[in-house]
Amino acid sequence: MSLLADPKAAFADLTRPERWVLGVSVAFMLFLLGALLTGALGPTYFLFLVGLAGMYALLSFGLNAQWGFTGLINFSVAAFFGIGAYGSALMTAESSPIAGGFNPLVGLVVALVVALVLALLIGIPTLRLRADYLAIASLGLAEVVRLVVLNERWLTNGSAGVRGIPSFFKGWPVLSTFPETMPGLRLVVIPGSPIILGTSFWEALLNVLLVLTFAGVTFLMLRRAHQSPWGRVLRTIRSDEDLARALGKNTYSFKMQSFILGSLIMALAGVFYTHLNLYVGPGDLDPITTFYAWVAVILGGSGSNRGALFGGIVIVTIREGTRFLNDFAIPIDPAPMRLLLIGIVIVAVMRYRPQGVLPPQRELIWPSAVDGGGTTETPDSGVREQKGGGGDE
Amino acid sequence: MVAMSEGALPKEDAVLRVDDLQKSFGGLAATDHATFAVERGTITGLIGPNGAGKSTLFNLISGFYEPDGGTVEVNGTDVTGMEPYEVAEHGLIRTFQTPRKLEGMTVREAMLVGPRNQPGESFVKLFATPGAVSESESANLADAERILEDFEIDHLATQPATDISGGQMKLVELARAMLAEPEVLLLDEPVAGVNPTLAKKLKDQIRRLNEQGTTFLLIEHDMEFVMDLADPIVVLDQGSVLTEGTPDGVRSDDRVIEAYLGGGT
Amino acid sequence: MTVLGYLANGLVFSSIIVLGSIGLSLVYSIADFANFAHGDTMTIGAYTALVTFGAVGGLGGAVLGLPYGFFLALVVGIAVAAVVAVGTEKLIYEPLDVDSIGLLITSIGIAFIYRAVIQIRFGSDFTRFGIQSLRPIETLIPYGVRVTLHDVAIVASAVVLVAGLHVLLQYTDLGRKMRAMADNPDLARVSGIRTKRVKLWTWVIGAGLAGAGGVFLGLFNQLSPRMGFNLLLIIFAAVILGGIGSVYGAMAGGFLIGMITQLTPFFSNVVEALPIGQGWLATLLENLITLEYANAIAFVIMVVVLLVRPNGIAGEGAT
Amino acid sequence: LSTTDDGDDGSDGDDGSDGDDGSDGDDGSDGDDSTETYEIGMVDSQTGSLSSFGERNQRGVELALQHVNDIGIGGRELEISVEDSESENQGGIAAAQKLVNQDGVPFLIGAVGSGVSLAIYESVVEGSDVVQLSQNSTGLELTNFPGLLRMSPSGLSQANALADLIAEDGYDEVALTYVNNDYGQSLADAFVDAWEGDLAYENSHDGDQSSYSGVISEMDSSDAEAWLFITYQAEFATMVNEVFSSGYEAQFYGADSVSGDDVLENTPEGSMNGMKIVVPSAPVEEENYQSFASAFEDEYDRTPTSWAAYAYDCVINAALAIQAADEFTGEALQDTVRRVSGPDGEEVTSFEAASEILVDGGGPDDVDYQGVSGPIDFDENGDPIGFLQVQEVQDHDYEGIDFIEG
Amino acid sequence: MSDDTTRPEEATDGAGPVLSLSGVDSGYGEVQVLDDCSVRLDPGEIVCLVGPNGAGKSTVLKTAFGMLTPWTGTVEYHGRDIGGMAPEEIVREGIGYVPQTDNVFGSLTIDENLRMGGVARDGGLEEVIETLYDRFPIIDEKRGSKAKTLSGGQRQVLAFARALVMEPDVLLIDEPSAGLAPNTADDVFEDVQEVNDMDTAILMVEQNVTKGLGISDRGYVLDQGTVRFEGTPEELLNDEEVSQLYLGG
Ligand SMILES: Nc1ncnc2c1ncn2[C@@H]1O[C@H](COP(=O)(O)OP(=O)(O)OP(=O)(O)O)[C@@H](O)[C@H]1O
Ligand SMILES: Nc1ncnc2c1ncn2[C@@H]1O[C@H](COP(=O)(O)OP(=O)(O)OP(=O)(O)O)[C@@H](O)[C@H]1O
Ligand SMILES: [Mg+2]
Ligand SMILES: [Mg+2]
Repeated sequence: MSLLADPKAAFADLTRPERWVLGVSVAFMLFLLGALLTGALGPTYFLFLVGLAGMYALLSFGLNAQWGFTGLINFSVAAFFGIGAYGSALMTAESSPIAGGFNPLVGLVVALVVALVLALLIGIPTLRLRADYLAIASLGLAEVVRLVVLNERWLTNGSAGVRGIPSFFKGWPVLSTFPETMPGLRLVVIPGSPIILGTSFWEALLNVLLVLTFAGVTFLMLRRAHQSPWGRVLRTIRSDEDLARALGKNTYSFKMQSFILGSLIMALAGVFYTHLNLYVGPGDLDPITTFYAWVAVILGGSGSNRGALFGGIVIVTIREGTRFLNDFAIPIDPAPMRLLLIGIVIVAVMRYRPQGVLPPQRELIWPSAVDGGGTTETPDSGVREQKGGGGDE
Repeated sequence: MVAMSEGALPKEDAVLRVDDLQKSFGGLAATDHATFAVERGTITGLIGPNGAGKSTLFNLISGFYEPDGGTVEVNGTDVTGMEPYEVAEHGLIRTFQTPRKLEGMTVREAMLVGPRNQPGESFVKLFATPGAVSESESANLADAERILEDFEIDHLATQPATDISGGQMKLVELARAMLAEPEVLLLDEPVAGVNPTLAKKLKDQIRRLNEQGTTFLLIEHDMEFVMDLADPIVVLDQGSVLTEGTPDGVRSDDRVIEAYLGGGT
Repeated sequence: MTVLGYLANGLVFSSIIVLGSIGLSLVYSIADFANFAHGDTMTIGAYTALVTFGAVGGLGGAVLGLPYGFFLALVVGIAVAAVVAVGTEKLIYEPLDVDSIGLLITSIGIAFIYRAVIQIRFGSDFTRFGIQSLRPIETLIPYGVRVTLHDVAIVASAVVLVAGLHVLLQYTDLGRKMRAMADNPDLARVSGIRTKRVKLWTWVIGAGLAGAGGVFLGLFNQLSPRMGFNLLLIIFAAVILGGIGSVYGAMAGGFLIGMITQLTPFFSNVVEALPIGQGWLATLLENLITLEYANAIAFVIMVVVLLVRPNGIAGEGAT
Repeated sequence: LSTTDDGDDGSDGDDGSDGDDGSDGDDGSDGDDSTETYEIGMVDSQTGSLSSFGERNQRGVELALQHVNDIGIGGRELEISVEDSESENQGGIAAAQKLVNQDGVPFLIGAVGSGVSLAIYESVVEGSDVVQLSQNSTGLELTNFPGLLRMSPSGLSQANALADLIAEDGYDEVALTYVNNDYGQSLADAFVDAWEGDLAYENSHDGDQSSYSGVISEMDSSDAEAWLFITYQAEFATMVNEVFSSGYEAQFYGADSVSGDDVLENTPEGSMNGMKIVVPSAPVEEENYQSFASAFEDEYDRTPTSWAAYAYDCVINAALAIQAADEFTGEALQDTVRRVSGPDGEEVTSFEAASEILVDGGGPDDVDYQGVSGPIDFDENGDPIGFLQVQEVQDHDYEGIDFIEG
Repeated sequence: MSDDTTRPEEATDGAGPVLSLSGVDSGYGEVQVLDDCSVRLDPGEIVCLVGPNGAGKSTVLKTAFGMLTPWTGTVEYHGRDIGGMAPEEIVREGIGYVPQTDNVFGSLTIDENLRMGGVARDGGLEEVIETLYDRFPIIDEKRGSKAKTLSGGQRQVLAFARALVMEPDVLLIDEPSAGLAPNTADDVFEDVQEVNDMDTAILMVEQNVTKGLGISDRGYVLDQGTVRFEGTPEELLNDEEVSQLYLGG
């Protein structure tokens, strides 16, 4: 199964859609690399985009751990994201109305703890009840959290937002001054279009390393947790909770674990966001973030971690890639055009998406226990004589 | 409180005891002062007309319904009002009459949910003791594959669990419950819709497990199957125990013939 | 303002919410997904009426302070909203092979497309129907009720539409067929229900009512490309409160949510008047039950109601 | 590989990806070194809750580009890459990231909302030498960021003027409602500080709501006779209609953000009569504004809003800064951007006139561009010197009745 | 059931089969289940399909009823090709179907379930429903209850009754006796026969082979998607191999 040891076999192991995605991804990477080298793509901007992609990937990991694994419908992604962002910002920023000035690591911990408390607060009453309760309550929670952040100025600075947030590495040895100490570089790959790497580049680079660490650790953890008896119970709950109960699983506890795990990951995305943008405001709790997280998870494939990663990248491509639309002269107002394009891309991907990214291909069995390597010869997603669900015999 | 004394047999070592259990839906008393016990080591049959309250009784015992009155004891512990998973912890597992479909899982994955107390079900242990997780997982997988073979559905192991025939679903349901290795196994119509040839084999399986110590309480309308396998047999009618006895005794009971068996058998 | 006044305001706003929530609920149960483009369908209705009204103008007489032309525009708005929804179903949703969450995501895309098209055509500024605003009805002012004839027209038209729907569902098999389909689409076909047709009717009714709601929203307030979308969250709350999938539940839920959001000032007066004393609780309540939190209050009430009545106020599956 | 000194490649390094919305130029830049255009960036609210402001801005931008490119900047054209902020911080930052780090613009106009402007400044601009000039942000907080310029005057003077005005009109009680964002809140705060009478009612409202009947009924029950609205046009129009159809009576006051043709068009005749609004304006150069207004009307068939005027001035100011600078870099522009419109030099009222001086060998200090929105003259905090005009609604139209010096 | 509703076509020709599948391949998605499968139903017959679990019995019914489109081969009804016609149209042609699982509308009442069974009827709905209530007292008692509250057996009866509302010419039934108490199962088999006596041809899948074949005119043994044996009930029951492999004998 090791990719390095035997890339050919690993490739052969992939399903058709997986290969498709891999192919497209590789092509996309090469394209980006080319653009970077020729100077068509600014390296700092590119790193910013990578950071954003990492952030969306984290958000979709979180939502995937709830919806994809367990079928928990959480409509307050933005709230947990905001809690993470605000938690960290309020602890670290100079202008924080309550604390401020702490090391970002303290901010990280506080953000996670607050997210945990909030997750418990909403999980305890709703997770015992029917599945849609969480959906409903979280819809309300998102609005309540947003309004509290907006209106309680003594706590959050209200609509003014929190400013003066340090970089995540502030106070760390070496890293805190790394961007300033690095010399500005000027690379010339193609004569005439030099690539300039200044302080902002090095800052962006640090951010990217940070998000890669966050996302990488999360990914590895989720992968192990998912392809395991634990993940299996979650999926059983997702498709038939009563069955899981009959088999002696404490479904309430499992649901709570999954909900908390996901919420913490979302908060982590928020923490990263805070130190990426160095400013948070109530607008960051806008439900649109929840929208995009859902889009990412669904496009990537519910229940699949790689899918969530893929979805995060797709979202950035959709949101930021469409800005390049501006570079073409069109007779219509570009802004609604971009909205239109985002809409069309979402619809098109749902229509022509690589089918296989969707259902998680791996069986949820501890990898080393399965001799055959774990790939299943499942036929392309089941029968659906009529769309709209419920049609399986 | 009326009918049960008549047929009730003395039980020294009851692994499951149902006492004066009641449940009504609206005006309908689906379980009406039902009292009986299941002796350890037996295969006890539970029969009765459609709508007699057999499945309701299973739901009450296993903690899916909250009884309106009465108690349920498993292994000497009062489990009345407990959550299903707590009842399961006391060693009782049940199957469903309508097989449950596990969307997005293969047949063998769906089977692997069965075993209880897997170390890998603890999030912490996944990271703390991956070795133990791996070991138990391999063992469970081997068990699952063996049992699928016994049930003649090993070729379906990696099929999506939803894309199988109605009878095959019943088989998976049964096989999964067996993997849980409970002390008491409640089966709700395990062979309804199962081909007779295969049903025969299942009978042997159940018998073998029983010899290894599992106690069974099974609902079944296939007379040949129950009469052959179960002893004693409890007859339920309109929510309460009509009578209890040996297959032959029950078969020749006029009330049972009238309410249940009909003229044909 | 008196309680009566708040209730009257609530009634007007509720009428609009009700029109929106019925369609959302219908589509939810029949097409099996939460349609995020529903709000923008309302917008389509409103802008269609705007164009129509601009073209036909006054058309002679007027009822309830509204020229005949407005009612024509209303009908056209309803029709176009329905046609657009049916077209979207045929072109986009029907050929898709995804589950209900997939449809939900698709509908987000559709919502963006609707909105973008409206914004391209009409710009992002707000506008109003060219209908003279009215002063409140004098005779009602002594009771603290300040509503105009237009408000009366909104409520009356909503009542007519809802009553029409009621008759349709009650005296034809359509309602039952819809429920059968929502329950088990395959078995519905096996029973001989032409499910595609039922689905189209669902879209026609749902989107038509949404279109009407949009037109009234435009009359009540103003038109802007985001008008429908801004209302969507509240409409969702209404649908959930009513019990998902139930038409009459959606009506009740829409009514309640509309009322609650409009009654917040009244609640805050009540809280202030209550003899809770000076404790922290009083302070907390006074701080929280304010207009800023109106939407949050609506959501909290929704959650509380659901805890008492888990299947929504109409109960599960009741049509 | 060498250490940077930033060279002179200020504009874009990327081939063929010059945005050209707004301008009508068909200048696909030809690759290696774009000598033909100066590209600057603009972050605007093209979608989202403030998109109507963005739309108004764009009209001003287009007009300004015409006026600039009719003449040219030393033979080159000015080009503006406009990116959408979606009226949100996230979008604004991403937009600025693209403009600054991808397109490499040295001059950034942006943004509308005060929160977004600050977010962009803190996360993208601060620490670089890019010039940021906000077109519409009036939030008080911006004053604390001298590096962040803005074209619209701080709300502080407006708030003070409003407080004075209401007091002078003889009211000692006022009901205040403001939109719940950085703009509304900071202006309201400033007003509350300045207001010495009673505040019978003070509350915020969310933007984009379908009804504000709760707000106005609470204002009515506060019994104050003077009502002050610090909100946006769409919200205000809704409120006016609701006041009208509820039959309430009050003396209205408003911040500049509530005035505009849209409001007039969408409110009933007589519903706002006597309302007083304090708006920034260009008092000394009435004819300057008039010619802008007539050009604007020719182009768009409507009277300009102050939002269009701000955006217009941003572009002209940027163009002049570029023309006056030795090179097209952030560093150089930082130096000239304040000076071309600063108090020193000859007062001119159009790009054409200012450009002439520069072409004739004048330096940045020889020009004092007087904007259509005011004399500009950025102070040390990057705020323009604002002149305020008091307008009164008469016969459903705005009439200037008084000037106040900021 | 009532004579005046008999359809003209089927009353006239007694010659060809009412329903026939010839050389049908069919399956789900890309998974083939039926392999060159041919099944025929003559007028007035009861035919029973038996075979192991997963043999494709239900698939035969679904293909005949338009739930699945045959990949190759034909499905003919009174000599007309109906392969691939939508189920809701096939119902109107006079074929009824009782699925094996998910065969009632859980959230509708018993009464509404029966009404749904008759949406394609032109009239006489009330009378038919009353007749059915008379025939199945087990559901009569529960007219107003939601179907999801029914016991397994009661559900089965309701599903059967639902299909009868249309008074079809041909009835496809998937395991009518599964989950039924012996006496109720006997009743249902009697009903099947009764329905058959009124000129309705019946194609039925049964695992209760003795009783199922007992009331049938002919039987097919299906295995792995193909017909392995065909014959009269006696032939099948007495065949050593068939009995051993498939009938549990
Ligand atoms: N949730 C419920 N709500 C209302 N009534 C119910 C509910 N569950 C069961 N009933 C009723 O209780 C009675 C007993 O049902 P139960 O399912 O226990 O019967 P059963 O003995 O298992 O029958 P079968 O052999 O047909 O499965 C039936 O009349 C049924 O309609
Ligand atoms: N929805 C489905 N998708 C994919 N494959 C399916 C599906 N349903 C059934 N199958 C497969 O098709 C084959 C035949 O199924 P079918 O339901 O026709 O069997 P059957 O003969 O009716 O069995 P039973 O007696 O168990 O009901 C089985 O092997 C099954 O795995
Ligand atoms: Mg049962
Ligand atoms: Mg079958």
